[in-house]
Amino acid sequence: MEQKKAIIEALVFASEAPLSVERIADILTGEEKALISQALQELVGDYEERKGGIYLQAVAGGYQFRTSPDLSTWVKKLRAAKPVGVSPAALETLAIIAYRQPVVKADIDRFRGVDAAGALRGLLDKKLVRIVGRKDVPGKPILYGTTRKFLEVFNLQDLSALPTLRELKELQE
Amino acid sequence: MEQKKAIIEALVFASEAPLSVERIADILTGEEKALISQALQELVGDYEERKGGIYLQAVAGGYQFRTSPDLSTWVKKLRAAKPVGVSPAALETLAIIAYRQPVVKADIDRFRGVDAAGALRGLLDKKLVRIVGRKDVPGKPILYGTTRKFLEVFNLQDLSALPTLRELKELQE
Amino acid sequence: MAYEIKLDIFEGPLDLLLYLIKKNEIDIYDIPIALITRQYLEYIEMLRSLNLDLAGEFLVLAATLLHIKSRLLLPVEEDPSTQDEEDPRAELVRQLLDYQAFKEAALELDRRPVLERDVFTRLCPVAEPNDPEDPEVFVEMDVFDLVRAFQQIFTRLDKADMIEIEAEEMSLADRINEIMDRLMERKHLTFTELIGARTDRRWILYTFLALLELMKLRMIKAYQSESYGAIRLFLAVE
Repeated sequence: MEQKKAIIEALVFASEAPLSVERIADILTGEEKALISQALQELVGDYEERKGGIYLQAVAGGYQFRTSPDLSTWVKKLRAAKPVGVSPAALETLAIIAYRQPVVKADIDRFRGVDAAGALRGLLDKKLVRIVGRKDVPGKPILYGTTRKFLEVFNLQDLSALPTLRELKELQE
Repeated sequence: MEQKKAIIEALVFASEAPLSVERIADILTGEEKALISQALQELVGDYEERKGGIYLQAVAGGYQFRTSPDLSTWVKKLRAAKPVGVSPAALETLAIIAYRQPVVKADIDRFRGVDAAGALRGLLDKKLVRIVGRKDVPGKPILYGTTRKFLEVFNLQDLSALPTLRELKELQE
Repeated sequence: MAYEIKLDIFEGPLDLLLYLIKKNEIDIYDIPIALITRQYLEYIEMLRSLNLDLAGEFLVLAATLLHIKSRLLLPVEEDPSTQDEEDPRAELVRQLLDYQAFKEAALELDRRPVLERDVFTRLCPVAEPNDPEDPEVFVEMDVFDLVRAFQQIFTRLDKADMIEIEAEEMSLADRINEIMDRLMERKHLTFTELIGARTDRRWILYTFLALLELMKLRMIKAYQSESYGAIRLFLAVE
Protein backbone atom coordinates (compact mmCIF):
# COMPACT_ATOMS: atom_id res chain seq x y z
CA MET A 1 0.00 0.00 0.00
CA GLU A 2 1.12 3.51 -0.73
CA GLN A 3 2.67 5.05 2.39
CA LYS A 4 0.36 8.04 2.67
CA LYS A 5 -2.67 5.78 2.53
CA ALA A 6 -1.13 3.52 5.17
CA ILE A 7 -0.50 6.50 7.47
CA ILE A 8 -4.10 7.64 7.08
CA GLU A 9 -5.33 4.15 7.89
CA ALA A 10 -3.16 4.02 11.01
CA LEU A 11 -4.38 7.45 12.15
CA VAL A 12 -8.05 6.58 11.73
CA PHE A 13 -7.49 3.32 13.56
CA ALA A 14 -5.62 4.95 16.45
CA SER A 15 -8.09 7.80 16.92
CA GLU A 16 -10.57 7.44 19.78
CA ALA A 17 -13.30 9.33 17.91
CA PRO A 18 -14.22 9.59 14.23
CA LEU A 19 -11.26 11.35 12.59
CA SER A 20 -11.95 14.26 10.25
CA VAL A 21 -10.11 15.08 7.04
CA GLU A 22 -9.13 18.43 8.62
CA ARG A 23 -7.50 16.71 11.57
CA ILE A 24 -5.57 14.38 9.26
CA ALA A 25 -4.45 17.38 7.18
CA ASP A 26 -3.17 19.01 10.40
CA ILE A 27 -1.05 15.97 11.17
CA LEU A 28 0.20 15.44 7.60
CA THR A 29 1.22 19.09 7.36
CA GLY A 30 0.94 20.38 3.85
CA GLU A 31 -1.07 17.48 2.49
CA GLU A 32 -3.99 18.49 0.31
CA LYS A 33 -7.40 17.69 1.73
CA ALA A 34 -8.66 16.45 -1.62
CA LEU A 35 -5.91 13.81 -1.70
CA ILE A 36 -6.66 12.77 1.88
CA SER A 37 -10.35 12.40 1.03
CA GLN A 38 -9.43 10.35 -2.00
CA ALA A 39 -7.23 7.99 0.04
CA LEU A 40 -10.03 7.60 2.59
CA GLN A 41 -12.49 6.78 -0.18
CA GLU A 42 -10.10 4.15 -1.49
CA LEU A 43 -9.79 2.63 1.97
CA VAL A 44 -13.58 2.58 2.37
CA GLY A 45 -13.74 0.75 -0.96
CA ASP A 46 -10.96 -1.71 -0.01
CA TYR A 47 -12.78 -2.78 3.14
CA GLU A 48 -16.12 -3.04 1.37
CA GLU A 49 -14.65 -5.25 -1.31
CA ARG A 50 -13.01 -7.52 1.22
CA LYS A 51 -16.32 -8.21 3.03
CA GLY A 52 -14.46 -8.91 6.25
CA GLY A 53 -15.39 -8.28 9.86
CA ILE A 54 -14.57 -4.57 9.91
CA TYR A 55 -15.52 -1.60 7.77
CA LEU A 56 -14.34 1.96 7.42
CA GLN A 57 -17.32 4.24 7.89
CA ALA A 58 -17.90 7.92 7.24
CA VAL A 59 -19.60 9.05 10.42
CA ALA A 60 -20.17 12.30 12.37
CA GLY A 61 -17.97 14.35 10.05
CA GLY A 62 -15.08 11.90 10.23
CA TYR A 63 -14.01 8.33 9.59
CA GLN A 64 -14.05 5.39 11.99
CA PHE A 65 -13.54 1.64 11.85
CA ARG A 66 -16.59 -0.34 12.92
CA THR A 67 -17.59 -3.98 12.95
CA SER A 68 -19.94 -5.21 10.26
CA PRO A 69 -23.64 -4.91 11.29
CA ASP A 70 -24.21 -8.52 10.11
CA LEU A 71 -21.95 -9.79 12.87
CA SER A 72 -23.56 -7.96 15.81
CA THR A 73 -24.79 -11.20 17.41
CA TRP A 74 -21.23 -12.43 17.82
CA VAL A 75 -19.74 -9.18 19.04
CA LYS A 76 -22.56 -8.87 21.58
CA LYS A 77 -21.62 -12.27 22.91
CA LEU A 78 -18.06 -11.02 23.35
CA ARG A 79 -19.01 -7.78 25.03
CA ALA A 80 -21.73 -9.39 27.14
CA ALA A 81 -23.10 -5.88 27.45
CA LYS A 82 -26.66 -4.82 27.88
CA PRO A 83 -27.98 -3.40 24.64
CA VAL A 84 -28.17 0.37 24.77
CA GLY A 85 -31.85 0.59 24.03
CA VAL A 86 -33.62 3.80 23.24
CA SER A 87 -37.33 3.54 24.08
CA PRO A 88 -39.96 4.27 21.42
CA ALA A 89 -40.96 7.42 23.32
CA ALA A 90 -37.34 8.60 23.36
CA LEU A 91 -36.91 7.74 19.68
CA GLU A 92 -39.98 9.78 18.72
CA THR A 93 -38.69 12.72 20.74
CA LEU A 94 -35.25 12.31 19.19
CA ALA A 95 -36.73 12.24 15.68
CA ILE A 96 -38.64 15.47 16.30
CA ILE A 97 -35.50 17.16 17.64
CA ALA A 98 -33.38 15.84 14.76
CA TYR A 99 -35.79 17.13 12.11
CA ARG A 100 -36.96 20.32 13.75
CA GLN A 101 -33.84 21.60 15.49
CA PRO A 102 -33.47 24.02 17.08
CA VAL A 103 -36.78 23.24 18.76
CA VAL A 104 -38.42 24.14 22.09
CA LYS A 105 -40.00 21.60 24.42
CA ALA A 106 -43.52 22.99 23.89
CA ASP A 107 -43.29 22.10 20.18
CA ILE A 108 -42.02 18.61 20.96
CA ASP A 109 -44.96 18.12 23.34
CA ARG A 110 -47.37 19.34 20.68
CA PHE A 111 -45.98 17.08 17.97
CA ARG A 112 -46.09 14.02 20.18
CA GLY A 113 -49.35 14.88 21.88
CA VAL A 114 -47.82 14.05 25.27
CA ASP A 115 -45.44 15.67 27.74
CA ALA A 116 -41.91 14.90 26.57
CA ALA A 117 -40.10 15.83 29.82
CA GLY A 118 -39.09 12.30 30.75
CA ALA A 119 -37.93 11.33 27.27
CA LEU A 120 -36.06 14.61 26.91
CA ARG A 121 -34.30 14.14 30.20
CA GLY A 122 -33.19 10.65 29.17
CA LEU A 123 -31.86 11.92 25.84
CA LEU A 124 -29.92 14.68 27.60
CA ASP A 125 -28.47 12.09 29.99
CA LYS A 126 -27.42 9.91 27.07
CA LYS A 127 -25.92 13.01 25.42
CA LEU A 128 -27.87 12.43 22.24
CA VAL A 129 -29.45 15.85 22.65
CA ARG A 130 -28.11 19.16 23.90
CA ILE A 131 -29.14 22.71 24.65
CA VAL A 132 -28.30 24.92 21.72
CA GLY A 133 -29.61 28.25 22.96
CA ARG A 134 -32.78 30.08 23.82
CA LYS A 135 -35.63 31.19 21.64
CA ASP A 136 -36.10 34.94 21.56
CA VAL A 137 -39.73 34.92 22.65
CA PRO A 138 -41.28 35.73 26.04
CA GLY A 139 -40.02 33.29 28.67
CA LYS A 140 -36.88 32.59 26.61
CA PRO A 141 -37.52 28.84 26.33
CA ILE A 142 -34.57 26.49 25.85
CA LEU A 143 -33.85 25.32 22.32
CA TYR A 144 -32.75 21.72 21.85
CA GLY A 145 -30.66 20.14 19.11
CA THR A 146 -28.85 16.88 18.45
CA THR A 147 -25.21 16.20 19.34
CA ARG A 148 -22.21 14.76 17.55
CA LYS A 149 -22.81 11.64 19.59
CA PHE A 150 -26.24 11.35 17.98
CA LEU A 151 -24.50 11.14 14.60
CA GLU A 152 -22.02 8.59 15.93
CA VAL A 153 -24.65 6.37 17.53
CA PHE A 154 -26.93 6.35 14.48
CA ASN A 155 -24.11 5.94 11.97
CA LEU A 156 -24.77 9.25 10.24
CA GLN A 157 -22.20 11.31 8.36
CA ASP A 158 -24.12 14.51 9.10
CA LEU A 159 -27.73 15.65 9.52
CA SER A 160 -28.27 15.84 5.78
CA ALA A 161 -27.84 12.05 5.67
CA LEU A 162 -31.26 11.72 7.33
CA PRO A 163 -34.09 11.03 4.88
CA THR A 164 -36.37 14.05 4.54
CA LEU A 165 -39.80 13.96 6.15
CA ARG A 166 -41.32 14.16 2.69
CA GLU A 167 -39.42 11.07 1.62
CA LEU A 168 -40.73 9.31 4.70
CA LYS A 169 -44.29 10.41 3.97
CA GLU A 170 -44.06 9.13 0.41
CA LEU A 171 -42.82 5.85 1.78
CA GLN A 172 -46.07 5.52 3.72
CA GLU A 173 -48.39 6.28 0.86
CA MET B 1 -14.19 -13.37 3.05
CA GLU B 2 -15.42 -16.55 4.59
CA GLN B 3 -17.95 -15.78 7.35
CA LYS B 4 -16.13 -17.52 10.18
CA LYS B 5 -12.98 -15.57 9.41
CA ALA B 6 -14.96 -12.30 9.29
CA ILE B 7 -16.51 -13.05 12.68
CA ILE B 8 -13.09 -13.70 14.16
CA GLU B 9 -11.79 -10.45 12.70
CA ALA B 10 -14.72 -8.50 14.17
CA LEU B 11 -14.23 -10.14 17.58
CA VAL B 12 -10.51 -9.34 17.75
CA PHE B 13 -11.21 -5.76 16.67
CA ALA B 14 -14.01 -5.14 19.19
CA SER B 15 -12.31 -6.82 22.14
CA GLU B 16 -11.15 -4.69 25.06
CA ALA B 17 -7.95 -6.71 25.44
CA PRO B 18 -5.90 -9.09 23.28
CA LEU B 19 -8.28 -11.94 22.42
CA SER B 20 -7.24 -15.55 22.96
CA VAL B 21 -8.12 -18.53 20.79
CA GLU B 22 -9.87 -20.06 23.83
CA ARG B 23 -12.13 -17.04 24.23
CA ILE B 24 -13.01 -17.10 20.54
CA ALA B 25 -13.80 -20.82 20.82
CA ASP B 26 -16.14 -20.00 23.75
CA ILE B 27 -18.06 -17.53 21.62
CA LEU B 28 -18.16 -19.68 18.49
CA THR B 29 -19.44 -22.64 20.50
CA GLY B 30 -18.28 -25.91 19.09
CA GLU B 31 -15.69 -24.45 16.77
CA GLU B 32 -12.39 -26.29 16.78
CA LYS B 33 -9.47 -24.35 18.17
CA ALA B 34 -7.18 -25.53 15.40
CA LEU B 35 -9.53 -24.01 12.82
CA ILE B 36 -9.72 -20.74 14.75
CA SER B 37 -5.91 -20.59 14.94
CA GLN B 38 -5.75 -21.23 11.23
CA ALA B 39 -8.17 -18.40 10.45
CA LEU B 40 -6.17 -16.07 12.69
CA GLN B 41 -2.96 -17.03 10.91
CA GLU B 42 -4.63 -16.28 7.58
CA LEU B 43 -5.74 -12.88 8.84
CA VAL B 44 -2.22 -12.12 10.10
CA GLY B 45 -0.96 -13.04 6.62
CA ASP B 46 -3.61 -10.92 4.85
CA TYR B 47 -2.65 -7.80 6.76
CA GLU B 48 1.08 -8.42 6.30
CA GLU B 49 0.66 -8.79 2.58
CA ARG B 50 -1.36 -5.63 2.34
CA LYS B 51 1.35 -3.53 4.01
CA GLY B 52 -1.23 -1.04 5.21
CA GLY B 53 -1.42 1.04 8.38
CA ILE B 54 -2.65 -1.73 10.67
CA TYR B 55 -1.46 -5.23 11.51
CA LEU B 56 -2.90 -8.19 13.32
CA GLN B 57 -0.42 -9.30 15.97
CA ALA B 58 -0.08 -12.21 18.37
CA VAL B 59 0.54 -10.66 21.78
CA ALA B 60 0.27 -11.75 25.43
CA GLY B 61 -1.55 -14.96 24.70
CA GLY B 62 -3.98 -13.38 22.30
CA TYR B 63 -4.43 -11.43 19.11
CA GLN B 64 -4.72 -7.70 18.72
CA PHE B 65 -4.81 -5.10 15.95
CA ARG B 66 -2.01 -2.57 16.12
CA THR B 67 -0.78 0.29 13.99
CA SER B 68 2.34 -0.42 12.01
CA PRO B 69 5.52 0.35 14.00
CA ASP B 70 6.96 2.29 11.03
CA LEU B 71 4.17 4.82 11.39
CA SER B 72 4.56 5.50 15.12
CA THR B 73 5.77 9.07 14.48
CA TRP B 74 2.45 9.91 12.89
CA VAL B 75 0.34 8.15 15.46
CA LYS B 76 2.25 10.02 18.20
CA LYS B 77 1.40 13.30 16.48
CA LEU B 78 -2.25 12.35 16.63
CA ARG B 79 -1.94 11.44 20.28
CA ALA B 80 0.07 14.51 21.25
CA ALA B 81 -3.10 16.54 21.35
CA LYS B 82 -5.26 14.52 23.67
CA PRO B 83 -8.46 16.33 24.57
CA VAL B 84 -8.56 17.69 28.09
CA GLY B 85 -11.22 16.52 30.50
CA VAL B 86 -12.58 18.29 33.55
CA SER B 87 -12.77 16.58 36.96
CA PRO B 88 -16.02 16.59 38.96
CA ALA B 89 -14.48 19.00 41.51
CA ALA B 90 -13.44 21.36 38.72
CA LEU B 91 -16.87 21.06 37.13
CA GLU B 92 -18.56 22.13 40.39
CA THR B 93 -16.24 25.08 40.71
CA LEU B 94 -16.85 25.98 37.09
CA ALA B 95 -20.60 25.78 37.64
CA ILE B 96 -20.44 28.21 40.56
CA ILE B 97 -18.34 30.65 38.56
CA ALA B 98 -20.62 30.36 35.53
CA TYR B 99 -23.78 31.08 37.51
CA ARG B 100 -22.40 33.56 40.02
CA GLN B 101 -19.83 35.57 38.10
CA PRO B 102 -18.12 37.82 38.87
CA VAL B 103 -17.37 35.90 42.06
CA VAL B 104 -14.55 35.85 44.64
CA LYS B 105 -12.81 32.67 45.79
CA ALA B 106 -14.20 32.96 49.33
CA ASP B 107 -17.71 32.63 47.91
CA ILE B 108 -16.74 29.61 45.79
CA ASP B 109 -15.24 27.95 48.88
CA ARG B 110 -18.39 28.69 50.85
CA PHE B 111 -20.66 27.16 48.18
CA ARG B 112 -18.57 24.05 47.77
CA GLY B 113 -17.74 23.66 51.45
CA VAL B 114 -14.11 22.93 50.57
CA ASP B 115 -11.10 24.93 49.46
CA ALA B 116 -11.37 25.48 45.73
CA ALA B 117 -7.76 26.60 45.18
CA GLY B 118 -6.67 23.50 43.25
CA ALA B 119 -9.73 23.33 41.06
CA LEU B 120 -9.53 27.06 40.39
CA ARG B 121 -5.88 26.85 39.31
CA GLY B 122 -6.71 24.01 36.93
CA LEU B 123 -9.56 25.98 35.39
CA LEU B 124 -7.34 29.02 34.95
CA ASP B 125 -4.67 26.84 33.29
CA LYS B 126 -7.26 25.43 30.93
CA LYS B 127 -8.43 28.95 30.17
CA LEU B 128 -12.03 28.11 31.08
CA VAL B 129 -11.95 30.73 33.83
CA ARG B 130 -10.20 34.07 34.07
CA ILE B 131 -9.62 36.93 36.42
CA VAL B 132 -12.06 39.67 35.57
CA GLY B 133 -10.90 42.20 38.15
CA ARG B 134 -10.60 42.86 41.84
CA LYS B 135 -13.41 43.62 44.22
CA ASP B 136 -12.83 46.97 45.84
CA VAL B 137 -13.20 45.80 49.43
CA PRO B 138 -10.50 45.29 52.05
CA GLY B 139 -7.92 42.82 50.73
CA LYS B 140 -8.98 43.50 47.14
CA PRO B 141 -9.94 39.87 46.46
CA ILE B 142 -9.74 38.62 42.88
CA LEU B 143 -12.99 38.28 40.96
CA TYR B 144 -13.38 35.31 38.61
CA GLY B 145 -15.51 34.87 35.54
CA THR B 146 -15.84 32.48 32.61
CA THR B 147 -14.06 32.87 29.28
CA ARG B 148 -15.01 32.73 25.63
CA LYS B 149 -13.36 29.31 25.58
CA PHE B 150 -15.85 28.20 28.22
CA LEU B 151 -18.69 29.07 25.85
CA GLU B 152 -16.98 27.18 23.03
CA VAL B 153 -16.35 24.05 25.08
CA PHE B 154 -19.92 23.92 26.32
CA ASN B 155 -21.33 24.81 22.95
CA LEU B 156 -23.10 27.86 24.24
CA GLN B 157 -24.09 30.87 22.20
CA ASP B 158 -23.77 33.08 25.26
CA LEU B 159 -24.23 32.82 29.01
CA SER B 160 -27.97 33.32 28.76
CA ALA B 161 -28.20 29.89 27.10
CA LEU B 162 -27.30 28.24 30.41
CA PRO B 163 -30.44 26.58 31.75
CA THR B 164 -31.77 27.82 35.08
CA LEU B 165 -32.25 25.52 38.04
CA ARG B 166 -35.98 25.86 37.65
CA GLU B 167 -35.85 24.62 34.07
CA LEU B 168 -33.82 21.62 35.13
CA LYS B 169 -36.38 20.75 37.77
CA GLU B 170 -39.21 20.95 35.26
CA LEU B 171 -37.48 18.36 33.13
CA GLN B 172 -37.13 16.00 36.03
CA GLU B 173 -40.78 16.02 36.96
CA MET C 1 -64.43 -5.96 24.40
CA ALA C 2 -63.92 -6.22 20.67
CA TYR C 3 -60.32 -5.06 20.73
CA GLU C 4 -57.33 -7.25 21.06
CA ILE C 5 -54.76 -4.60 21.76
CA LYS C 6 -51.86 -4.66 24.12
CA LEU C 7 -52.52 -1.95 26.64
CA ASP C 8 -49.14 -0.30 26.78
CA ILE C 9 -48.32 -0.08 23.12
CA PHE C 10 -49.46 3.47 22.53
CA GLU C 11 -47.03 6.32 22.92
CA GLY C 12 -49.87 8.79 23.38
CA PRO C 13 -53.35 9.77 22.21
CA LEU C 14 -52.18 10.57 18.67
CA ASP C 15 -50.62 7.14 18.44
CA LEU C 16 -53.90 5.52 19.51
CA LEU C 17 -55.87 7.61 17.04
CA LEU C 18 -53.50 6.68 14.23
CA TYR C 19 -53.92 3.02 15.13
CA LEU C 20 -57.73 3.26 14.97
CA ILE C 21 -57.53 4.99 11.58
CA LYS C 22 -55.29 2.27 10.19
CA LYS C 23 -57.33 -0.52 11.73
CA ASN C 24 -60.53 0.77 10.12
CA GLU C 25 -58.73 1.45 6.84
CA ILE C 26 -59.90 5.02 6.89
CA ASP C 27 -58.67 7.85 4.69
CA ILE C 28 -56.80 10.16 7.06
CA TYR C 29 -58.04 13.18 5.05
CA ASP C 30 -61.68 12.19 5.55
CA ILE C 31 -62.03 10.80 9.04
CA PRO C 32 -65.55 9.60 9.97
CA ILE C 33 -65.48 11.40 13.29
CA ALA C 34 -68.50 9.67 14.83
CA LEU C 35 -67.02 6.20 14.35
CA ILE C 36 -63.51 7.11 15.45
CA THR C 37 -64.72 9.05 18.48
CA ARG C 38 -66.84 6.09 19.58
CA GLN C 39 -63.95 3.65 19.27
CA TYR C 40 -61.54 6.04 20.96
CA LEU C 41 -63.89 6.52 23.92
CA GLU C 42 -64.48 2.79 24.17
CA TYR C 43 -60.78 2.19 24.40
CA ILE C 44 -60.34 4.83 27.08
CA GLU C 45 -63.31 3.38 28.98
CA MET C 46 -61.66 -0.05 28.83
CA LEU C 47 -58.43 1.33 30.27
CA ARG C 48 -60.38 3.01 33.05
CA SER C 49 -62.36 -0.12 33.89
CA LEU C 50 -59.04 -1.87 34.32
CA ASN C 51 -57.99 0.88 36.72
CA LEU C 52 -55.01 1.76 34.58
CA ASP C 53 -53.35 5.10 34.91
CA LEU C 54 -54.45 7.23 32.04
CA ALA C 55 -52.36 10.19 31.01
CA GLY C 56 -54.34 13.42 30.99
CA GLU C 57 -53.50 13.91 27.32
CA PHE C 58 -55.79 11.00 26.36
CA LEU C 59 -58.74 12.83 27.90
CA VAL C 60 -57.79 16.09 26.20
CA LEU C 61 -57.96 14.42 22.82
CA ALA C 62 -61.29 12.77 23.74
CA ALA C 63 -62.66 16.25 24.41
CA THR C 64 -61.25 17.51 21.10
CA LEU C 65 -62.90 14.65 19.21
CA LEU C 66 -66.25 15.31 20.86
CA HIS C 67 -65.96 18.97 20.05
CA ILE C 68 -65.23 18.27 16.38
CA LYS C 69 -68.16 15.84 16.27
CA SER C 70 -70.55 18.43 17.65
CA ARG C 71 -69.36 21.03 15.16
CA LEU C 72 -69.88 18.63 12.27
CA LEU C 73 -73.40 17.92 13.47
CA LEU C 74 -74.37 21.58 13.24
CA PRO C 75 -76.45 22.20 10.10
CA VAL C 76 -74.41 23.72 7.29
CA GLU C 77 -75.66 27.20 6.68
CA GLU C 78 -76.55 28.35 3.20
CA ASP C 79 -74.83 31.65 3.86
CA PRO C 80 -71.91 31.80 1.39
CA SER C 81 -69.73 33.69 3.88
CA THR C 82 -69.34 30.50 5.91
CA GLN C 83 -68.17 28.55 2.87
CA ASP C 84 -64.53 29.44 3.55
CA GLU C 85 -64.66 28.10 7.06
CA GLU C 86 -62.14 25.37 7.57
CA ASP C 87 -63.21 21.77 8.08
CA PRO C 88 -63.25 21.30 11.87
CA ARG C 89 -61.13 18.17 11.34
CA ALA C 90 -58.35 20.01 9.52
CA GLU C 91 -56.21 20.86 12.55
CA LEU C 92 -56.40 17.31 13.85
CA VAL C 93 -55.47 15.92 10.43
CA ARG C 94 -52.43 18.18 10.28
CA GLN C 95 -51.39 17.03 13.74
CA LEU C 96 -51.85 13.37 12.79
CA LEU C 97 -49.84 13.74 9.59
CA ASP C 98 -46.98 15.41 11.45
CA TYR C 99 -47.06 12.78 14.12
CA GLN C 100 -47.12 10.01 11.54
CA ALA C 101 -44.08 11.48 9.80
CA PHE C 102 -42.10 11.71 13.04
CA LYS C 103 -43.15 8.24 14.07
CA GLU C 104 -41.82 6.95 10.75
CA ALA C 105 -38.64 9.00 11.23
CA ALA C 106 -38.19 7.36 14.65
CA LEU C 107 -38.57 3.89 13.14
CA GLU C 108 -36.12 4.85 10.41
CA LEU C 109 -33.56 5.85 13.05
CA ASP C 110 -34.12 2.54 14.79
CA ARG C 111 -33.48 0.66 11.53
CA ARG C 112 -30.03 2.19 11.19
CA PRO C 113 -26.94 0.29 12.36
CA VAL C 114 -26.89 1.61 15.92
CA LEU C 115 -23.55 1.93 17.72
CA GLU C 116 -23.11 -0.60 20.53
CA ARG C 117 -26.19 -2.46 19.32
CA ASP C 118 -25.36 -3.40 15.73
CA VAL C 119 -21.88 -2.03 15.20
CA PHE C 120 -18.92 -1.72 17.54
CA THR C 121 -15.74 0.29 17.65
CA ARG C 122 -12.27 -0.55 18.86
CA LEU C 123 -11.94 -0.45 22.65
CA CYS C 124 -8.45 -1.75 23.15
CA PRO C 125 -6.11 1.18 23.82
CA VAL C 126 -3.57 1.73 21.05
CA ALA C 127 -0.88 3.91 22.56
CA GLU C 128 0.65 4.31 25.99
CA PRO C 129 -1.83 5.72 28.50
CA ASN C 130 0.31 8.68 29.61
CA ASP C 131 -0.36 10.87 26.62
CA PRO C 132 0.08 14.54 27.35
CA GLU C 133 -3.09 16.58 27.57
CA ASP C 134 -3.42 19.44 25.16
CA PRO C 135 -4.99 22.44 26.90
CA GLU C 136 -6.16 23.70 23.54
CA VAL C 137 -8.30 20.68 22.72
CA PHE C 138 -11.29 19.87 24.89
CA VAL C 139 -13.50 16.87 25.32
CA GLU C 140 -16.93 17.93 24.18
CA MET C 141 -18.82 18.77 27.33
CA ASP C 142 -22.48 19.11 27.91
CA VAL C 143 -24.11 22.07 29.58
CA PHE C 144 -26.24 19.68 31.57
CA ASP C 145 -23.18 18.33 33.34
CA LEU C 146 -22.55 21.86 34.46
CA VAL C 147 -26.09 22.50 35.65
CA ARG C 148 -26.14 19.18 37.42
CA ALA C 149 -22.94 20.09 39.22
CA PHE C 150 -24.47 23.37 40.27
CA GLN C 151 -27.66 21.68 41.38
CA GLN C 152 -25.67 19.21 43.43
CA ILE C 153 -24.05 22.05 45.33
CA PHE C 154 -27.44 23.50 46.10
CA THR C 155 -28.79 20.25 47.45
CA ARG C 156 -25.96 20.38 49.97
CA LEU C 157 -26.80 23.90 51.07
CA ASP C 158 -29.59 25.07 53.36
CA LYS C 159 -32.88 25.89 51.75
CA ALA C 160 -32.41 29.44 53.04
CA ASP C 161 -29.38 29.86 50.82
CA MET C 162 -31.22 28.61 47.81
CA ILE C 163 -31.73 31.37 45.33
CA GLU C 164 -33.24 30.82 41.98
CA ILE C 165 -31.04 31.99 39.18
CA GLU C 166 -32.97 33.47 36.35
CA ALA C 167 -32.16 33.81 32.72
CA GLU C 168 -32.24 37.56 33.25
CA GLU C 169 -29.26 37.40 35.58
CA MET C 170 -27.40 35.36 33.02
CA SER C 171 -27.62 37.92 30.29
CA LEU C 172 -26.53 40.48 32.89
CA ALA C 173 -23.43 38.40 33.59
CA ASP C 174 -22.87 38.33 29.85
CA ARG C 175 -22.92 42.08 29.59
CA ILE C 176 -20.64 42.40 32.61
CA ASN C 177 -18.12 40.13 30.93
CA GLU C 178 -18.26 42.03 27.67
CA ILE C 179 -17.83 45.38 29.39
CA MET C 180 -14.84 44.09 31.39
CA ASP C 181 -13.34 42.67 28.20
CA ARG C 182 -13.60 45.94 26.38
CA LEU C 183 -12.33 47.97 29.30
CA MET C 184 -9.28 45.76 29.61
CA GLU C 185 -8.53 46.33 25.95
CA ARG C 186 -9.26 50.02 25.80
CA LYS C 187 -8.65 51.21 29.42
CA HIS C 188 -11.57 53.62 29.18
CA LEU C 189 -14.85 53.86 27.34
CA THR C 190 -17.84 56.13 27.18
CA PHE C 191 -21.35 54.95 27.84
CA THR C 192 -22.27 55.84 24.27
CA GLU C 193 -19.44 53.69 22.93
CA LEU C 194 -20.71 50.78 24.98
CA ILE C 195 -24.23 51.09 23.64
CA GLY C 196 -22.94 51.46 20.11
CA ALA C 197 -25.49 51.53 17.33
CA ARG C 198 -27.89 49.14 19.00
CA THR C 199 -31.30 50.47 19.82
CA ASP C 200 -33.18 47.61 21.44
CA ARG C 201 -34.31 48.71 24.86
CA ARG C 202 -33.62 45.41 26.55
CA TRP C 203 -29.98 45.51 25.52
CA ILE C 204 -29.51 49.12 26.63
CA LEU C 205 -31.20 48.30 29.93
CA TYR C 206 -28.86 45.35 30.54
CA THR C 207 -25.83 47.42 29.67
CA PHE C 208 -26.96 49.96 32.21
CA LEU C 209 -27.72 47.34 34.87
CA ALA C 210 -24.34 45.74 34.23
CA LEU C 211 -22.61 49.06 34.79
CA LEU C 212 -24.51 49.58 38.04
CA GLU C 213 -23.53 46.11 39.17
CA LEU C 214 -19.88 46.73 38.30
CA MET C 215 -19.91 50.00 40.18
CA LYS C 216 -21.56 48.32 43.16
CA LEU C 217 -18.79 45.71 43.13
CA ARG C 218 -16.38 48.62 42.77
CA MET C 219 -14.77 47.04 39.74
CA ILE C 220 -15.19 50.12 37.59
CA LYS C 221 -15.35 53.85 38.16
CA ALA C 222 -17.50 56.21 36.19
CA TYR C 223 -16.76 59.88 35.62
CA GLN C 224 -18.71 62.63 33.98
CA SER C 225 -16.82 65.77 33.07
CA GLU C 226 -19.87 68.03 32.99
CA SER C 227 -23.58 67.54 33.46
CA TYR C 228 -25.09 65.86 30.38
CA GLY C 229 -21.51 65.27 29.20
CA ALA C 230 -20.11 61.89 28.19
CA ILE C 231 -19.91 59.32 30.98
CA ARG C 232 -16.40 57.87 31.00
CA LEU C 233 -15.78 54.44 32.47
CA PHE C 234 -12.47 53.18 33.90
CA LEU C 235 -11.33 49.97 35.56
CA ALA C 236 -11.21 50.55 39.31
CA VAL C 237 -8.19 48.29 39.74
CA GLU C 238 -5.60 47.72 37.05
